[in-house]
Amino acid sequence: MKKIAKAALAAVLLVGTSLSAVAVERGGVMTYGRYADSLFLDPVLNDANVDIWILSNLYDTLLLPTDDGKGVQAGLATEWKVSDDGMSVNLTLRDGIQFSDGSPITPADVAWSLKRAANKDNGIWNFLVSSIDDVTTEGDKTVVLKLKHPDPAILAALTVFNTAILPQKVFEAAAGATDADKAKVFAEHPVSSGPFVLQSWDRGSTMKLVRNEHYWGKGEDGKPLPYLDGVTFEVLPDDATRILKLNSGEIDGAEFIPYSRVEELKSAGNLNMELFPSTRVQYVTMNARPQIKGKDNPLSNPKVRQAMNYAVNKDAIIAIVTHGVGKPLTSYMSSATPMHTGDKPLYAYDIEKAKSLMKEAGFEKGFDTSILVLAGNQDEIGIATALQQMWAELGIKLELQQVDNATRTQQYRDGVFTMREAAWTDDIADPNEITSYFVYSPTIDALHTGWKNEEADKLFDASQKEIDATKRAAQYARIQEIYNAEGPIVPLYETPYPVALSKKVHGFLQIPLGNNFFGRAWLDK
Amino acid sequence: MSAGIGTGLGLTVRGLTTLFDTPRGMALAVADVDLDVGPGEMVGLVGESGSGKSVTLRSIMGLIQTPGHVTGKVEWGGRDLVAMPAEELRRIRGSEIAMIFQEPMTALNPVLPVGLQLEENLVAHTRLNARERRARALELMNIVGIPAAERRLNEYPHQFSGGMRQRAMIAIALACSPKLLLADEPTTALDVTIQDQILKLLLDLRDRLAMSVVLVTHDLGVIAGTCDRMAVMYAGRIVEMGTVIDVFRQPRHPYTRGLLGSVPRAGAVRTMLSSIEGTPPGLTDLPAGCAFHPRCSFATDICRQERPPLQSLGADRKVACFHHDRVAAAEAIL
Amino acid sequence: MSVAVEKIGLYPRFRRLALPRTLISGAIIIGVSLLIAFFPALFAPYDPIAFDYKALLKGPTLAHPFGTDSFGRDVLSRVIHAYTIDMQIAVFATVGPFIFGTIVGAYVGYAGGLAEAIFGRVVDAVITFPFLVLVIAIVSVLGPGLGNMYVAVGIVGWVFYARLVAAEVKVQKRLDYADAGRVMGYTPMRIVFRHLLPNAITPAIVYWMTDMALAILLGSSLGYLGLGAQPPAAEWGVQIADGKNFMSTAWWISVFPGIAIVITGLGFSLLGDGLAQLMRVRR
Amino acid sequence: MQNIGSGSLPLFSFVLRRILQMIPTVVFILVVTFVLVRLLPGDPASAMLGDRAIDADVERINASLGLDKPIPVQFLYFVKNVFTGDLGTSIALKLPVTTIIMQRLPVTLMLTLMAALLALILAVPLAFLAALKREQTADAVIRGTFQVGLSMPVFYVGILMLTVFGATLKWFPVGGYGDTFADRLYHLFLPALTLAFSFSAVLMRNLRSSIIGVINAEYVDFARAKGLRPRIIMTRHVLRNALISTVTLFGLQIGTLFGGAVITETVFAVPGAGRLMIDSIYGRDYPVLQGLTIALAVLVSLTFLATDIFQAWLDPRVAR
Repeated sequence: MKKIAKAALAAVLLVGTSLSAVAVERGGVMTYGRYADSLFLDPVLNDANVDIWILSNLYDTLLLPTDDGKGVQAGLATEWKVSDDGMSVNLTLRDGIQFSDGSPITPADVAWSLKRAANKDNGIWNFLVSSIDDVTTEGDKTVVLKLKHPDPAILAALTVFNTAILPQKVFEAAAGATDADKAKVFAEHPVSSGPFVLQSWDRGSTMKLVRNEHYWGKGEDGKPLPYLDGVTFEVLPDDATRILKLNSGEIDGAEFIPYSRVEELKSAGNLNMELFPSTRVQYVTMNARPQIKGKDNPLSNPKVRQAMNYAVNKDAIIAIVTHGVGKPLTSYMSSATPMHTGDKPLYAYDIEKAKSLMKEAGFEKGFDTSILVLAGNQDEIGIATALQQMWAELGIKLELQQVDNATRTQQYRDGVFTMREAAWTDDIADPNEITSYFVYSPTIDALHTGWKNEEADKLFDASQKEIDATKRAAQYARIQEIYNAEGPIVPLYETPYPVALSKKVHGFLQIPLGNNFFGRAWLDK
Repeated sequence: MSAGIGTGLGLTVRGLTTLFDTPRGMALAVADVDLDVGPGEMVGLVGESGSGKSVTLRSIMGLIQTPGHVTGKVEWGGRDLVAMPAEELRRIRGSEIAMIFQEPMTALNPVLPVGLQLEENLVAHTRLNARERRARALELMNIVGIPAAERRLNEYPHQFSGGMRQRAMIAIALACSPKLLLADEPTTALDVTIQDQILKLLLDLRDRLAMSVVLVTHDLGVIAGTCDRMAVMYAGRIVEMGTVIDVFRQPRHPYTRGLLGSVPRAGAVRTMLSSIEGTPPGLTDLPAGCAFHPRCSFATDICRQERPPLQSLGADRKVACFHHDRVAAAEAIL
Repeated sequence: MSVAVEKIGLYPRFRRLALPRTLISGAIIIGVSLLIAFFPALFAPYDPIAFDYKALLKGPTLAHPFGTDSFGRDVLSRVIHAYTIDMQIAVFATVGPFIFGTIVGAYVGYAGGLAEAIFGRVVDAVITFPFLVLVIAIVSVLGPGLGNMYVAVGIVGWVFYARLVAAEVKVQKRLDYADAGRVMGYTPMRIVFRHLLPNAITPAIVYWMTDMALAILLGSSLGYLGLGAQPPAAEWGVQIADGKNFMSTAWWISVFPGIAIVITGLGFSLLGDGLAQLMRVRR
Repeated sequence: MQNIGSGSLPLFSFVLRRILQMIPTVVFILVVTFVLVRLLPGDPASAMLGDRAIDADVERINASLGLDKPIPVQFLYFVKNVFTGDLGTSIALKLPVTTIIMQRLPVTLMLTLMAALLALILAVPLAFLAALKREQTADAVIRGTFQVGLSMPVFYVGILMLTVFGATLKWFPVGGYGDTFADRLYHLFLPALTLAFSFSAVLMRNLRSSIIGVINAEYVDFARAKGLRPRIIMTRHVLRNALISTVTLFGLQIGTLFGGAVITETVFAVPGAGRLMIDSIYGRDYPVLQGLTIALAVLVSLTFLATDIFQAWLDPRVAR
């Protein structure tokens, strides 16, 4: 019944419309302002969001994420089935799929691409598909994955950029001895499987993508996607300049609008201020080791950490730093991450409770401490300045140390930092990635803080093999309960992706994992 | 010698006055100066530093800039230079009237070759082409007596000695064969031997080019050796004028007499050199009456109240002193 | 004053009294700035650090004549308290380089020969060294903060003074009064520092005043990169950097510190011009 | 070394000598940068991978870049490559360093040259005017506006320029670089002007001060006494002498122009070497930093050489 009603409604709309946007228009080039240039457009060997978030326009994966970023839908594969024992996955490829050079996409390409992604020596993303043991092909349409152990996140993993499908023959033919050398040569004139293909790239200024004539995707008008003739990325590092260029109509869209300008752009006549839901969380990491560089560390006492959490007025920080765009965190993972639990904000502001906790912990008069802040980053400086003011009420004297990223990462990885600000976005529509970094001590000692919880570690190990969705959900609920209560972090807020688009732009999408999809975007003439 | 006066051939200065608007009030640098220079005549202008002799030259040449202001009449070739528009005056400077300065080290542009500084004068006022200008430059260098002219033209002022620099400056000034040369203490910075050569050069050029010269100096010896007529300036005014012979033989102004008294005489009986006490007055707080009266041994009450006018005592002889006959009668210095 | 006035001997009598107008006005501005720098609390109506998240980005009102910034802090109080740091930057970032540079410049200018060749190479090295690598290296190794900024600026800053003084001393030593000194058997040290330097130092002093203004400007650029003054301290450059994103909606955050920089910079340059005039007239 | 103003042969040997002198300077700078950058906390791999870096991955990548060897060994390895013309490959961009520098350095060169030119065009005439009209209104107005120029941070002036001349008046594009030469001049005008602001202020102050010193010189009176055209007096006699100390300053300030270029390139989205420098520092991209430092050291030394030659031509008294 529901389907028929929807069709009727669409028909009415179609007939009655004069200017409505339902009628898709083809052609034109969309220019998009980015805050930084990509570095290396190879699905397996890249290492930064600036690459990840546009790779999905060049390379397609067997499965595609749903628009809300939580589920999976058909990609290069039309059917997929996980065996009952969870030890293997069968996938059937779509008919007639081709690379941008017209050559067919064969099961061999898929097997080679997935094995390359899982290879321990290639790049840093192989842990996402570490469960793959072997990939075999059957006939000209079927691919079978053999797993080392049941992996509940394998389907989600098949939507992630690193499992994108590349042309084996063209890649192998590229000059160079190692995979890395071949990747560099291939990346200069890549053959793609996604809606667009790279045409030209002036480093630091402009990157031009053009339509992939052989793309399998179909638009609403039945003709092949993408609607656009091409997409041009302009690198505009300064926020103010990026917005100015958008206002003057020289570009059609701009990413990372500073929170302080969101309100202003909402009222701008010629723009749509989009706030795409995201898995981005902002938090402070506290070193929980008893001693740092030989000096006693008050933060190792859970009561002190809880007191500092209660003393932070999240609403004030959201107002000052995100100008109301953010939402307080209800768990260490963002609400857009699957299996997120928790409905009320963590550590609601309670200065009295904070003071009593400090007394209980024996730090009534407070202590001196410091926090690492990314040099010149307005948001981080804003947060640190606010924390300085708020913790002063507990007698805590906070010194800000603005350092560049590499310096901060060094102290962070060596575990010699006291406190630091940080942000996180998921790369896979599954909670296992964030949990392995935040909670599971074997990965990086729980954000290099030296914090450890036996029960949480055991629960995570079990969840990695638990095929039953409800049992897995319960495991994650418990993990979140433990971590949110005594974890070594100060959860602050989660924020959407602020993207401003000109009124002419339709169909552009940024999913919670951050990937920008231009495949279904189109421009009014 | 003064036949040229008034016939439009020489220089006629009438009532020349130059005022300076300084933070401390109006300074009267040159007050009501009259001067006549006939063609081919060399007139000396003598006085202590600060007497306004140098400002007089600059005022005639039109070099005074704000905050200075020049009034009066300077007749040259039938035209009044003071009232003349700047562009017209510019065309006369360097071609008809030339000027040379005291400090050769600073009067020549240190960063330009001497040849260029000479030829630019020719470029400004003649239509000679490059080759002709070069020839003229070489000719001038020989006239003023600078050896190896070809090489020296490409050299820079700091590569010339004091005397050579002065000769170069004279060559540059006389490039367009001007009819009048204003020489502002041209020999003061030189030692005596070089000084003598330069003065002989000036006299020789005056004769060869039938050029009139106004020679400003504080050195009476220089005046005696070169000039036909002379004028003595004190505190911005001319206080005595006449032929060199008359003034030297019988100075009629106490200041001139004092100046002559302070000049050593060869051969004369050994006498004490007398000097004039005190210093010249500041030009913004001039004493009442005759400006010299505070330092004058002949001064009486009238000198302290009234300023003596410059009265004519016959052909070509003037003095501005109430007691000029008493001064003349005092025992002669000679 | 034109040459003619000097010629007529009027000038020596009045020089002692008539200090150039520029010197006086410059001294007044800098004097007031120093006063505010030492006692900011006397002038600032509010605590520059306390923020009030209910009064964010409020425009100029009677209560807050300069409005409030993105933390709800009073901009006027922050501009006043910033005097302390910015005058510090202006002085400490330049006085070291000025003194050291002048000494080295005077020696090199006078000695010439080998000293000059070595000095030439050192200058080339220091100037061509990417200043940013140096600053970031020092700040990363020694930690952020003004002290380390002075070190970084100092390492490069002295070269400007040295070259200016060396060039001027080279010209001065050719003049007669330098020979006179030698003739009278003065030691080279005495000739250079008692006689040549007073005449050779004018361009360095003029540049020093400009350098002070430039130091504040550099402080703001480093503030923009997060390498200058650390929060929550108030510093004009950092305030302007904070206000950059609110240029259209909250112009007052950047404009008022900007005005403060202009006025202080003007004070320094007037002082510089006045000193130069004084020096030149005495020469 | 007799003065080089006149003869041409001495000029050639003077230039040759200066170029030979450049070599020790460039080598010295390279060694200092090579070591200094490696002493910076953090390494290329952790800078690239950021917070997610797992120790195993970091070790593997650093080892593949040869960074696990001691610094002296790395330096020898680097020197060996430099002689074969190979400056190495950028760690972040995975492109040969020479290609990147060839792409990015000309942009900054063009920007700084335009800025220096604009600064001169702004500073010289106005310095003259201010000097001639000393202590009068024109002088005060000129010095006042330059004083504002001297105090406005580059990023603020940049955004202001873009807002007014770019977005609102649309006289200029909002940032970017352009493809053809003319297009680039058009794109780089605003950033060059922004960069020229404080530079011209410094030049103007110095030039005005030296013009005032020169305008009363006796050779200027002599030039006027020679009846030369005012324009000739002002250029050949006054300006030429006044420029001497300003040229020294110009040479020195060129180095700082590059510092300003870093921020200007960020604000105006110009893909220059300034931004490449700061990205490489933050990314600990050693090969690019080394290559860029050599290129910059050579370029700035050449500018010094040029200003020295110009100064020697200007003032023959200071024999080199």
